Amino acid sequence: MSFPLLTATAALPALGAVATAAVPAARRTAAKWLALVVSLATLALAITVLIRFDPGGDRYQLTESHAWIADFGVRYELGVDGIAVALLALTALLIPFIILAGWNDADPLETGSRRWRPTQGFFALILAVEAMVVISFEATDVFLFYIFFEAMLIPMYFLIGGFGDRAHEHGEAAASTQRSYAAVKFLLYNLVGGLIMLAAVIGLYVVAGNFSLQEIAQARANGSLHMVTGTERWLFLGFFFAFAVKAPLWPLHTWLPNAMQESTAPVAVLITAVVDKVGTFAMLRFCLQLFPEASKWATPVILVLALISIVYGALLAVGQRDIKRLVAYASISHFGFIVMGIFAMTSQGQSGATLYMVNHGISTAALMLVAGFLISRRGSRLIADYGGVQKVAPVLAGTFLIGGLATLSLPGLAPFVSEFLVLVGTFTRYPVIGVIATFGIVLAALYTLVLYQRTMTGPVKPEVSAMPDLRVRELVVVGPLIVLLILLGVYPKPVTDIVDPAVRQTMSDVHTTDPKPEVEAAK
Amino acid sequence: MDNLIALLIAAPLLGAAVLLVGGRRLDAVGHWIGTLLSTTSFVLGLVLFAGLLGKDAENRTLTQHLWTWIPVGGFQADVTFRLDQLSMTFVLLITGVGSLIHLYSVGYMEHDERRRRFFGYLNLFLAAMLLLVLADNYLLLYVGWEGVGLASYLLIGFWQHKPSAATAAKKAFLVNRVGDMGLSIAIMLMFTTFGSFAFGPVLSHTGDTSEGRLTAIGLMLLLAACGKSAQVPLQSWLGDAMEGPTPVSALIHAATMVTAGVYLIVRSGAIFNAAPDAQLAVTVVGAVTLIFGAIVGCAKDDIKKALAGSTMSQIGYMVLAAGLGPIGYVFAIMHLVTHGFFKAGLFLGAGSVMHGMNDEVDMRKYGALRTYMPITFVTFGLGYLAIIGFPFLSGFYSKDAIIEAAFAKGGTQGWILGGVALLGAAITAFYMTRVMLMTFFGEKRWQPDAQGHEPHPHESPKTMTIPMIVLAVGSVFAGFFFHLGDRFLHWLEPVTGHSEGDSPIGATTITGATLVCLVVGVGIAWARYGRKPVPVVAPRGSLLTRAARRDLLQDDFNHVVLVRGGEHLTRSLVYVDHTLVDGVVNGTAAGVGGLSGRLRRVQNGFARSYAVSMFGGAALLVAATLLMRAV
Amino acid sequence: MNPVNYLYLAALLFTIGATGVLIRRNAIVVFMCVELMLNACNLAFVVFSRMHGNLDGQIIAFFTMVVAAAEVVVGLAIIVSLFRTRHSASVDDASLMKL
Amino acid sequence: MSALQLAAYTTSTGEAFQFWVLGTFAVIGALCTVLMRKAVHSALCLAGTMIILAVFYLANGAYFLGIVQIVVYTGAIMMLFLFVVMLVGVTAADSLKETIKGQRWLALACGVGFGVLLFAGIGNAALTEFAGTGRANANGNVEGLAALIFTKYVFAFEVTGALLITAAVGAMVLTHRERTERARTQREMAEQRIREGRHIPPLPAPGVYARHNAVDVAGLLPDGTPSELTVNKTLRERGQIRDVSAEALNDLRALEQRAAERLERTAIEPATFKRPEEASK
Repeated sequence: MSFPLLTATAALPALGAVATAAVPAARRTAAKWLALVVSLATLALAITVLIRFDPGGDRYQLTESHAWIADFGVRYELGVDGIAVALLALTALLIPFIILAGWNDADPLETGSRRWRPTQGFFALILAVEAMVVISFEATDVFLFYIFFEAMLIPMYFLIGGFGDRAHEHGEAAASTQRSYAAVKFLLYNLVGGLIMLAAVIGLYVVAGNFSLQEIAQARANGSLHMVTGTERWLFLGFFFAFAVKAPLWPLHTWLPNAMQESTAPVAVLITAVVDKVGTFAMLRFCLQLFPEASKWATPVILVLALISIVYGALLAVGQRDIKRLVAYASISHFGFIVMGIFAMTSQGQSGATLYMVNHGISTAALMLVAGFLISRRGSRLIADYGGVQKVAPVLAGTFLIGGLATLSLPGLAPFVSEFLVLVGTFTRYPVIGVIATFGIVLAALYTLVLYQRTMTGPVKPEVSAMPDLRVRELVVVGPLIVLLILLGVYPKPVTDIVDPAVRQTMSDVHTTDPKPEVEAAK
Repeated sequence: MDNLIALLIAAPLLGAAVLLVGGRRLDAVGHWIGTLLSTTSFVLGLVLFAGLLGKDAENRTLTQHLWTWIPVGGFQADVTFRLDQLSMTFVLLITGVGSLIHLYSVGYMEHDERRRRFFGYLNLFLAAMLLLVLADNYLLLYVGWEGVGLASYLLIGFWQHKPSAATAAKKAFLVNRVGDMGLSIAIMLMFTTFGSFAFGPVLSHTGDTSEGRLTAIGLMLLLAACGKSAQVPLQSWLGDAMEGPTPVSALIHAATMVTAGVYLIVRSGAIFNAAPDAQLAVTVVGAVTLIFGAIVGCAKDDIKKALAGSTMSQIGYMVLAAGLGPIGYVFAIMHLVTHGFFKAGLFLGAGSVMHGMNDEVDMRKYGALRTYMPITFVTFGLGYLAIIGFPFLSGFYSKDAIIEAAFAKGGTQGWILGGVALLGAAITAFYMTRVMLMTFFGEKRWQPDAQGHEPHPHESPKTMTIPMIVLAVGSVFAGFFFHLGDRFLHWLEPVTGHSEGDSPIGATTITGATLVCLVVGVGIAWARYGRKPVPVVAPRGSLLTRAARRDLLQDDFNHVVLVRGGEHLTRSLVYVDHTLVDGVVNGTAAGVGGLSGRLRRVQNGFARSYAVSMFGGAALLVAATLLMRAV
Repeated sequence: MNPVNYLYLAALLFTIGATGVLIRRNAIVVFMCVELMLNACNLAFVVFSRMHGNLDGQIIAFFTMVVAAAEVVVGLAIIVSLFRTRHSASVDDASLMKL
Repeated sequence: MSALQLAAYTTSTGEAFQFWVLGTFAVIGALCTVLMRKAVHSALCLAGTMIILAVFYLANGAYFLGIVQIVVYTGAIMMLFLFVVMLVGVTAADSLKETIKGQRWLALACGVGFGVLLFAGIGNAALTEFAGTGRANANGNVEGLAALIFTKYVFAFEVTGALLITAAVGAMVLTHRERTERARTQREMAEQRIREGRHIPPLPAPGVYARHNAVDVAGLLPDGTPSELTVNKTLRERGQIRDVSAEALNDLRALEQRAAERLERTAIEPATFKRPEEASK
């Protein structure tokens, strides 16, 4: 029995969360450092996983398996494939930046009470989310996955409802009302999705007799587990609904703008770059593997929904007046791309979708965190309150622009690679949908550049004239993200090498192959 | 020697990185670093050029594979460069003109506190443009394609404090994005058709697929070219792009970037050759833009916008030529190069004029500047003569060849296209003469500006005049040099292919007609602007003039249909999202809430009420039990 | 006569007691009605015992009595302490369960 | 003994007679329990019903339970009820007016429905064979019960014991008032009275009239109105103060009249006294 590396990757942040929460009220800074160190240590573990993972080896590696609830065949089963490894690394990578970006976001407003420890709570909750997300990526037992998929909601609920931007255009009372509205909306949406999924999980158990992803998938593949068409479709829909809420796919998306708007920028990044990825990841891992026929059956509808998400999200982003809401709608558009890539059922589409998850995480983090720095300086989220920042804080504006360019998938930056792969992957099978989705790139340019123009250029507004440029801490957050964006844009091969075998496996799970090009087919 | 290709791009890219990341420390030397690295690239280009000349005409294609970029399944994108005669031509044009304009900018941007950043952007542009022309596959080309778009965006909006500049930059990027969409769809089509998008496999297998597919690819490439090269219907951004500093207009929006569309069409010649419908579309677009740009150029009082109209029109010539197929490719590129010289020279001259006139751009407030700025006058004048096609200057050779090729297309199409090209030559002569007369002749019309500063027209510093002189020399001799012994034709032929068309009229006749058109154009302009004084306030003008001043109402159309329509669409969608999508959910929530509100009233707190419901429940249970037994 | 009539009587008494619980406000009377219901049950148990010919029904009745005694003790204690604080034995006064 | 045993499994005419007569009374008693305004009356009616039920137990062969019913239930538990009724106020009559809207109708509907359903259930059940308790009671009813309780039901029995103890403790806890502070001394109370300055002297005693128990009779103020201060707090809260002011005044008036008649004086017209609440009407 070797060292349980995967368990350690999840357990470390979990223990860190407990430890951080236990730091006494007066030692705020110690709590921050503790959280940062724990997140960095988790990153180190994740990198170890990445190194130990052999792209050419078994499908699931570093597996761990222990009996848990024997009566129902629930096992504590962990294992990672290439897709999971990539997302695991992304999560572990982003959390230190999130913690660093939110360094001062949760300082108590009045320092008197010795019992009141918001800072400790904030960082502990972030680490708790990390632990749960990590184990969701690792779980190969459906029930185990379900538990952490749902449990994630609890810390997220408190992060959204408990911590908001310092300044608010309608005052603190309105802010707290809207925050709790957003938090409850987040919770309800995801809970409804989760409960429907629970029904499907139980249904799966009834049909299959156990919860093990590998066993069921294998049984599905070699035909020993036959599902009635209707049953398979219902179970698929139950799973897919929960993931579509989390992802979020139109028309189940409306919780995301509220949640991202009301939470602090680091938490918004946590939502869209980390937590939501579990939804798209699970589509790839559970929906396709467990219900290949139903996935194919539902593909046309899902692709249309994804297409609507892409165009609709982008159009709504154009119409927003609030910076964070704009980024949220942009994310909805991007999630549309991811879902489209997954269900295009081509290796380009699925590799692109996986890569997209990674790249979207980094690019949104860059854009949103810089936006957060901007908002914390002026105390307003409204686009109209800014103007001419470029003149006052050129570095801030520059990083913001790079984040924006990544969002609009400029070639040379990482998101381009993934977006193009998704588009190509979709186009080879569904040309019309691919062409319409390409409109998304024009709209992306529109909302990004409008945002940049209105906030950063033009005459300097008096309110922003004294705005300081990025500080060292903030540069440390943004700099590496930008470097990563460029690196992965120019040389994405390390990621695609890891992802590709897993995608090939998934493709064979659903019994599809890439369409052959016309010329080659003719030969 | 193959390994030098990457260095061509690396030098300016390094410059951009150093200048943009380096911060204020480099403010003092930044512009020289930029100029040095761009010149380095030019020198490297010359070295490579010499190397190419030393080989046989057939072996002049060099490739350099750097690394595998995106390897996913059957989708294989490499970072590979390809240097052949076509890209070599562009490399020399880009780095040569680019270096000159760097030098020019040293003087022009002297008083701008953000000069270092300007040079960073210029270097970025050079790198992206070189990537565009050196790429060995369409996807890498696409990177350069968008890269120059980004550089263009940054440079048009360089004076970001001006809202008009920021808006113009955004507009340029967006319109370009529409074109980029065409390019990306074209790449996807190539991938589904050929399983690859590298030049080699795609261009050598055009015979294996249907004409319909090739037409589709060709039309998408044309859309891309329209966006980048400001061709109708995506031309609207170029006029606004003149908000950028003048060296930018000269380099990007006259000499290099806007010609990328022509490069794309010529590079994809094999596809167009096999898709006559797409070719026809290309010629139509070129012909329409040729006239469109010329008409716009006639009406503008802003010197840079008049030149922008001219650029549009000249690129129309090139696109027209490229659409003609093998008969036109070489001439398209030749006109592209000569145009690069004289249009860059003209823009630099305009910049020099503005530099001396407190950044005044309205030609109606110039006049009689020939005495104040002699060098500018002479260089500008030579550029002017070149562009109108004055005999034996470079424009004469290249434009004449295009007109001939247009006639050589044959049939009705040939007559129409040739006629349009001739008409364009006449209008070109007219509007360029107008610019010349309004700027340098007549009496002085300048006035103190709002702050009461009287402009003191003066000659520009050496860093600015030297590039102008060099470019003027190029404008004068390049055409003759290329024409001599069909050097250019032989140089490019291995890449683009060439065929002689059978023109219904003789070459001499066409040249004669061209010269007649030239004289007519110049004459009308002289009659209108040379003999009578130019009014300082623009007269109302005819309907056509007024429409031309507004870019032939294209912007108004865009505004009404796209901007307003888009605003309404987004606003209504925001409303829909809030009321309908969110409303359904909130409505459900409110419904549940209302129902529970009703139900809550049952909870009146009286234990006896609860007892009643409990007792009722017990009764129901008994009833249910009985019922079950009965059944 | 059929001993089933005892069961009808028990049912009748039970129903009367239950209705009494619902319509009386005096907590003591409510308690008495509950006792009436319990007694009705006891009667039914005893008759069942006779019906089946064994003593289990009586045992259950016996336990019911014990539990009833315990219930009365606690219930009355509650009534007394309620009366002390509220000076009323009405069950409607204790309507704090309302939202 | 044999006659009783017989009665356990057959229904003689005598038992039928007994059932119909006593059953009628039991139902009347139950109805009275529910409908009587005074709790005391309800308790007495319930006691009657319980005794009738005890007889029925006996008739059904449950001798032990019958006796227990009389001794424990009627004798002990009902007496406990009576004690509490006394504590709360024996004379207080409840209003039978319903205060919760629709409660009575709902209660009646549920009651009738439930009753009908129960009757239907019993009617539906096949209850024709009666084994009778003869064999079960062969070794004596008490012995039979004891055998069951200490074998089959021993755990339930033990648990019931625990329950009873818990109930006893619970009752003590509930009724016991914890004194959280030291009892105040006479001195402290006197000092507080002085400090508050309301009733510096001790509270007045109730008015004493020989013909009454008199603790519940309020003392009269000089103007003839009763002072509630003179009556015990518990009585005051129960509303059991006997108001004799009008009587007293009438007596006074009669006395004066008699005196006047005897002394042949012209009567002084006394102010007609009205009770405060009447005056306010």
